[in-house]
Parts: sequence; C-alpha cells; structure tokens
Amino acid sequence: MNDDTMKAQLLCVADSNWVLGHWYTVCMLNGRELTDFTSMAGIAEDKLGHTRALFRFMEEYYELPEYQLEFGRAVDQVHNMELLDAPPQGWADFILTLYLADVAIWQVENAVRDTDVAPVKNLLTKFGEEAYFHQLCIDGWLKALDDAERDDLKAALPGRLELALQWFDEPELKARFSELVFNKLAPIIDLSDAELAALPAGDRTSAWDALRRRPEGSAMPPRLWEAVVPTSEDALIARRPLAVSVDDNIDLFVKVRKDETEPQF
Amino acid sequence: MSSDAQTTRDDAVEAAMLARIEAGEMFEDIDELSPRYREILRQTAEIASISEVSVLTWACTAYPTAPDIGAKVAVCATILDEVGHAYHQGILAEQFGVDVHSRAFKDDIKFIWTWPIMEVPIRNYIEFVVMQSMLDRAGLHWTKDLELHCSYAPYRRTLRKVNFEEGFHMRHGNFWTEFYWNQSEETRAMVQRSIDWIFPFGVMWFGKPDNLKTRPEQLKYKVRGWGNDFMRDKWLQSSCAFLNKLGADFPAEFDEETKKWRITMPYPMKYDAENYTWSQEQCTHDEYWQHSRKGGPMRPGAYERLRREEWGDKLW
Amino acid sequence: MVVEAAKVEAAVGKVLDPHINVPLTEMGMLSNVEVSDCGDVDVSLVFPCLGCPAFTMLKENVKQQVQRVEGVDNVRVKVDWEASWDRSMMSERAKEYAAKSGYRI
Amino acid sequence: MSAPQQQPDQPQDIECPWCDSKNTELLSAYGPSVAEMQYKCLDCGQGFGWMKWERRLPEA
Repeated sequence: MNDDTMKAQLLCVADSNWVLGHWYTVCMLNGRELTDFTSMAGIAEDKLGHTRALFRFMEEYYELPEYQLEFGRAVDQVHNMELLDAPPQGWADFILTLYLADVAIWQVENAVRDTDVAPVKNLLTKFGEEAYFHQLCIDGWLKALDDAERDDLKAALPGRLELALQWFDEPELKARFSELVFNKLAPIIDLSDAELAALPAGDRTSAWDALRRRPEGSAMPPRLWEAVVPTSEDALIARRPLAVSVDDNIDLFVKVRKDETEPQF
Repeated sequence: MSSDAQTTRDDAVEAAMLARIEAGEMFEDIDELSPRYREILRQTAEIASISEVSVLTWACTAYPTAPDIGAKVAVCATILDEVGHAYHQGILAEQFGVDVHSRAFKDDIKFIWTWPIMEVPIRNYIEFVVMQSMLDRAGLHWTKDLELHCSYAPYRRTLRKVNFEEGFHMRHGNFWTEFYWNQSEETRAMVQRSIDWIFPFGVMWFGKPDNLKTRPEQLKYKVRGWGNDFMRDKWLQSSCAFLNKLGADFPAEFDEETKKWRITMPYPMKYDAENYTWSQEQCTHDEYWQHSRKGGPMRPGAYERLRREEWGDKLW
Repeated sequence: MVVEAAKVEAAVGKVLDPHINVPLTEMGMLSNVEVSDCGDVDVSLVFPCLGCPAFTMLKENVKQQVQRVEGVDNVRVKVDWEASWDRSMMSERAKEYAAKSGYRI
Repeated sequence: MSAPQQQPDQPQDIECPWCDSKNTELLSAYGPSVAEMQYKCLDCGQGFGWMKWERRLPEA
C-alpha cells in the first residue's frame, strides 16, 4: 500500500472516531436511563482513545511534532466522514447515525488491518475489540426503539445512508456494508420493494477530495469543530504544554496535492 | 393491638437489634434486620446512588473547556465511573425498595439530594481537576467509613468495589492540580482561584459538628463508624498536606503543638454560588444548612434536562 | 555506570494501575525495558484500554520513578504499539486482589 | 430500577467474586470502567464487575 494511502486511511478513521466520540459527549444528557449514560460515556472514552492512539502513533511513525494532528490542522484538513456533520434530529436519527458510522468505520479499519505494518495491524485490531461492545450497545438501542421512533428511523435512513455509502472508496466494502445494514435494519423497519429500490446508491455527485473522503472544500460545521477543538480562553490556557511544538506549516500530503506536476486522470 | 402495645413491641425489636449490633454482630441477610435498621440503610443507599447521578449533569459542564482529547477522556471516565457506581449501589438499594431510575428520571425533583457544590457549574477544566483532588478526597472518606464499619455486610462489599475505584479520581486530580500549578502563572492563578472556592466546601462536606447533633441513627446502628468531626479532620490533614506541598494558599495553619492543621476560616460561613465566593463572615450551622438546602444554580434545570431531549440545531 | 534493567523494572513497579491499584508490572503493562551504555532508558508500556484516563499521568509517573534509578540519565516512556494486552498478562496475585474487591478478571 | 435497554448476548455463567456462584446475570455492557461489564449475582444479590476483553470483533 502506498504510504500516503495508508496515511490518509488512518486519518479518515482517526478523525471520524474523533467526531463520533463527540457525538456521544455532546448528546450525553439525552440518555434515558443509567445504562444509557454508562454506555455513552464508555463508548465516547473508547472512541476518543482510538483517535488519541492513532494520533500519537502517526506522529511517531511519520515523524510529525507531537500533537500536530490534534492541534496543528485547520478544519478543512480534517478527514472526518460527512455523515457526522449534521446534528441528529432525534433519538432515532441519533441511534441510526451511530450505527452507520460504527459499522462503516469498522469496515475500513478491518480492511486496513491487512497490512505488513505491525503496529497498525495491532492497533486496528484493538479498535475492533472495543467496537464490538459499541455495536452491542447500539444493537440494544435499535431493538428498544418504539413504533414512532421506528418511523423516524425510516424517514432518516435515505439521507444518512447516502452519506455513509459515499464514504466508501472500495466497491466490495461498500457492498458488504449495504448487506450488513439491510440485514440489521430489515427486522426493525419494514421496507417495501419500492422503498428499497428508492434508497440511495451513494454515488458521489460533487467534486470529491479522495484523501479526506468528502466533498472537496467541505468541512464539519463550526460549532461542532469548536466542541472538538475548543478555543475559548479557558480551554487555551489549560492546554497541556506538549502542544507547543505544533508547526502550522506542515502539509501532510505534499506529494499528492492536485496542483503538483503529476498528471490527473 | 393498641398503638401503645405496638410501639412497645417495636421498641423491643429495635432494642434486640441494637443489642446484637452493639455486640459486634455482622448481618448477611436482609431478613435479619429490624424495620428501623432497614429504613436507615434504605435512606443511606438512596442518597448515595442518587447523588452520584448528579455528578453526571455536573461533570458535563467541564466538557466545553476540557482542552484536549486526554482531558475529555478523563471527564468521560469520571461520568462512567460515577454513574456506574450509582448503578452498582442501586442494585443494593433495590433490595430495600429504592427505585433509582424513578428517583432520577420520574419522581419530583425535590427528592434528588446532593452536595450543594454539585449544583454549581464547573467554570473550567482546571477547576475540574482541583475538585477531583479536594472533593473526591472528601467523598472517599465518607464511603470508606461505610466500607469499614457497616454492620450489614453486603453494603460493605458494595462499597469496597466503589472505593477500590474512586481512589483514582483523587490521584488524577492531584497529578493535574500539581501540573497546572507549575505550568504557567495563569494556570497557577486559576488553581488558586479554584482552591479558594472549593476548600471550604470540603470543610462543610461532613455535616454539622458532632456536638451539635443528637447521636445519629447511622452511628447507633453502626451503618457508619466515624463521626463527622473525625472524618472532617482526616480530610483536613490530608488536603492541607497536599496543598502545603504545592505552596498554595488555603485557610488553615499548622499547629506545632498538636502537629496538626487547623482551619483559620470563619466556620461556618455562607457561599455565593452565583459569584463563586464565600462571605468570610461566620454564621451558625443552622443558617449554613438552611442556605445550602435551597440548592445551587443548576437546580432544577439540570435534572429537568435529564428528562428532556434536545436535538438538531440546539446541539451544534 | 551501567543501569540494571531489573532496577528499572522495580521502579516501574512503584507505579500503580489507576483502576485496580496494583503495580503496573503485575498488571502486565510493562512491555519492554531497553538500557543503553550511556544511561539512556527506554520503557515501553502496553495499555489494556486505549481510552485509559490515566494515559499521560502513568507515562509521567513511570518517567519520574525511573529517573530516580542509579545511573539513569535520560528516560523515554513510550507506548508499545505492537503489543496487545491480555488478562493472562496479569499476575495471579493481582487477579485475586481484584476479585476480593468485586472485580472478576 | 428499570431493565437496561441493552441486554447483550454475552456469557451468563461468570463467577461471582463475592460468593463464587455461577448463577449470575449480565446487566450492562459498561461497568464503572470501560474494561468491565456490570453483572449481578442471583444468589447473593450483589453487583460485581467482569473484565470483558475476549478478543471478539464486530461482524465484517
């Protein structure tokens, strides 16, 4: 695997887990019982832990300054999936999006595990071992939806599914993802043949940033980004020192930028 | 049976219970406990599990200023731990007829009891770690007492698990408090400001002095073993040693004769939760507790928020 | 002066796991110790959970303890990204201690 | 306490650390730490944690 490809893939999962972790923390108080809160806090802790581990590993492996990936990038250099940009509109949309994001991220992590780079293989396997429990909880939440929430989930599905499918570069992963999703959701929501046929295929329509796996020039909403990397005075003062080595002028993908001399196809 | 006869019989049951407790007996089975003893355990377990739920809404106020991933993970871990303990203690409380879920999410909010400071928003992440250092230290003494002394053995075991884990919060708080104390002038000032606000809450954590109370039933039935003064003093010695090592200011002085720290602040005094200040004027203990029973600025909003969902543009 | 690896290991053993309160060495969290001739020491740790709330604190605690070992000049504490923690790496003593506190390993 | 929403299909014969009974029940996927699941012993009635790492992966 071309080194930049792996680097980009690792950033896609690290950054998507980063934002996904914040979905849990920002939505925390919407839990409905004690076990919702333990699960949400626990999953958030894990997801943020995955991001932290990948950031630290990548900074060592690619010889970047420590904390470069956390504090040294602008929002339009972050590789988070577009699926997580728009806030959940309700409990059903929340659970559906958590589900789609978790399964999609694991599809890619699992594929990237097939590498000779031992630490990457090891780390991503550990991600899976922890995500196993995230998906258990999400399964429980899906099963516990009431009738009205199932309707909400059905209504939210086309929009969220489209963004989840677009995220995939690899046709075989995308096909397998669809299969898993339909197997899971079929017993929960009835979809007529016509409804099934009308579901999006996830074709990319706008100009695409292949490295970030999202529409070119797009980025998460500013208020979400502020939750991810807080810049209030109190947060800046409390930043641990270790961040001072961050270099604002590092371009992580110098070689494959579009304006380079290599021809584009 | 006349009510007098009933009372006499009840008294006899309680007296027999107390005699067994006094003799140092430990109880494994809930059926062995007298009605009054059960009621005391019910109240204790209910307050313990419900007050842990309030940590959830309170700790969430530290998210927006948690500066990096590691800090956010620490806030998540605190919430997981405290709500996990609410749940764990709820398993025991359930045997006494307490419905933790109902108390937290359905019943009148006036039934939710917690320490007053848990209803004051955390101003910044540095304050959060100082809270861990000062107040988890206080909480630890409180629950350690139950683990060591409770005459109902299952409660001891329940708390052993809790205490086994709670020690981490204090160590985490100590580590980062010291870190921020040494980090920059600005962070040192923020640590000091946090200590000024939090330290007196630690002093007040353990309730009224023993001489102002009739012997509480928790002690009579050996649900607890330590008096308020004893626990307060243990907390004070441990906190002062830590703060003194840092070089921070705090309202206590070292008495060379007794070789112990003693407080120099007006005791008690009232706090102003809107401005994060203490009056520095002595009041009576009754006045203090009357003042604190009103609850903090987060009551009832924070508990109402747990019963309501907010989605869409309200989130980001 | 040559630093003894056993002394470094003992120093790491002075740091407790934040949750289970047993030495990191008994938790199986010490992955590797490398000592150079000139007093540089590399300590690698492996974490049972990636979301460990004590990630930075433990690394710093280990660094402080190892720094005190005779002959040690520079200490680097790293995460061993290739190691994978497993409950079988815990000592029997640590497992028993956890069980007595209500935590079955 | 109401039933937790998530009742994952997990080992149900974990030994209670208090009384060694295997008559135990899983209550929640997360205990007070991410490493443990919350169990309850049906014999002695007490709660306990079980370290959950068994190297299982999500379906792929």
